[in-house]
Amino acid sequence: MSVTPLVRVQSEDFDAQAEAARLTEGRKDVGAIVSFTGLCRDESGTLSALELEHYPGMAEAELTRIASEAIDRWPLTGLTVVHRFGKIPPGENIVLVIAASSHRRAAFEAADFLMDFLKTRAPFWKKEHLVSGDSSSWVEAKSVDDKDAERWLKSGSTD
Amino acid sequence: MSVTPLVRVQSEDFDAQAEAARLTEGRKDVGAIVSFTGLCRDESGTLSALELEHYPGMAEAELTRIASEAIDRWPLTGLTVVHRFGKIPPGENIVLVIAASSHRRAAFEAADFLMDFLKTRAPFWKKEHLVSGDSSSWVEAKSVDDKDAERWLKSGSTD
Amino acid sequence: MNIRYFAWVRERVGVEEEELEIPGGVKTVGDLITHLKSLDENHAAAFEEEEAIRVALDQVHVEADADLGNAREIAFFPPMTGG
Amino acid sequence: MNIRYFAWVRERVGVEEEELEIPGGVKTVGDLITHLKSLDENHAAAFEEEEAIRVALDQVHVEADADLGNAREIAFFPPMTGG
Repeated sequence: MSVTPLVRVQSEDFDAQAEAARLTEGRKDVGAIVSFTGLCRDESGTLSALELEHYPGMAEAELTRIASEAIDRWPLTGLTVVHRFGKIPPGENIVLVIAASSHRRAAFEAADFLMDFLKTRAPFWKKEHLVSGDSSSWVEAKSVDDKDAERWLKSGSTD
Repeated sequence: MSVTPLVRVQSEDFDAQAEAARLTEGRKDVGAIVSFTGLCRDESGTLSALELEHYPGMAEAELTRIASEAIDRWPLTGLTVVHRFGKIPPGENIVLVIAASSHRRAAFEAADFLMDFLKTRAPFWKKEHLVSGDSSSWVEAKSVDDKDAERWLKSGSTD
Repeated sequence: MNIRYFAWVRERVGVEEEELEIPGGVKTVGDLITHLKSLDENHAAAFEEEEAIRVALDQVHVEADADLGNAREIAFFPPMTGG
Repeated sequence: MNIRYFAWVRERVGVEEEELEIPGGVKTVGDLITHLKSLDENHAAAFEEEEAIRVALDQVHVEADADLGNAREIAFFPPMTGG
């Protein structure tokens, strides 16, 4: 009874509550749901929007590969990944990951793992558009994201 | 600008979506929300309900102490903990933890930390009531929960 | 002093709470447990597995060697199983 | 072969995708990058920081030493910044 991840890449916003409900409805074996929501943030008040470019086809394929690896590594009852593309103003949702399991540790680790690899392997790129109208610029990848992803390689040699 | 945790102990169900919305509305500095929902589960079909006994007053106080420690340890923008008491049938919610931060690692770690300490330090006790009507029994504490909580002590010596 | 019991400790003692005069020689939580065990069979049964008992003094977790001080309330209960 | 570009690689090359005949001597991803750089100034500018370029062959991540094989599509892009 293998779990199939639900992966969606879309421009419209998502409903985290509805996605979580989908993983529990009609079943009594789910003890833990960990949900991660990533939002467009702007502490300085200078950002008008993030524009998310993606590689159609590969975005879905790569997210499905990462999700399938999470399902292989942890005993999950369900796993959902939704990533938006297009222009997203500050305060709006960008990405949703929900991991469901009988036990909380599996749900926490799977959601954490998924976000780390999504950041470094899923083909999405952010461009910043400023309120001032000044030339927009591509967000640079952070080395801390690579380090976050590497955490899972150290403990992954038994798979 | 210190963050005050929102802690509630109640018999009625909670609305995870509304609680998450409360942590983001009207602000643009939240980049990550990690939400944990713990549910009553029953894989064998023998459980009629879990009955959660709690220590009124201390339950709120201890959850607030754990939440305040999380706020001291991680740069959070908000933190919410809701724990139910009374009879809870399989499939229903028991506990909700939501951590919001500018960055995802802080949100993940704070929610994970909170659940680990909630399990071992918040004064709640579960009693299993069976479908068969046989005598109900108290759930025993798991040593794995102590080990989960100890993970945070090793790295906490710098506080 | 107000003494409260929870979960199976409560069931074994037979009451949710009780108000007791603390004898002069009882200084610590451990002393109080020894005193309570001497009261009757129910208390003795509740504290039989003494290492399994957790204690809160004025709603804060403490160990058995904690001083009772001026605490108004003490609670005894098994390891917690919430969450 | 269908060649696709994303983010600032796309902006520097000036097109989203292009269909190119691969010369006989071009066997690996690295060979193809060398060939593309020789095409014009735009391509040269796009691949200037060669270590910053990520590659996907038929929508799967590969390294520069990967064989082009029978792949129908190759994509070049900067390190990813989604999530």
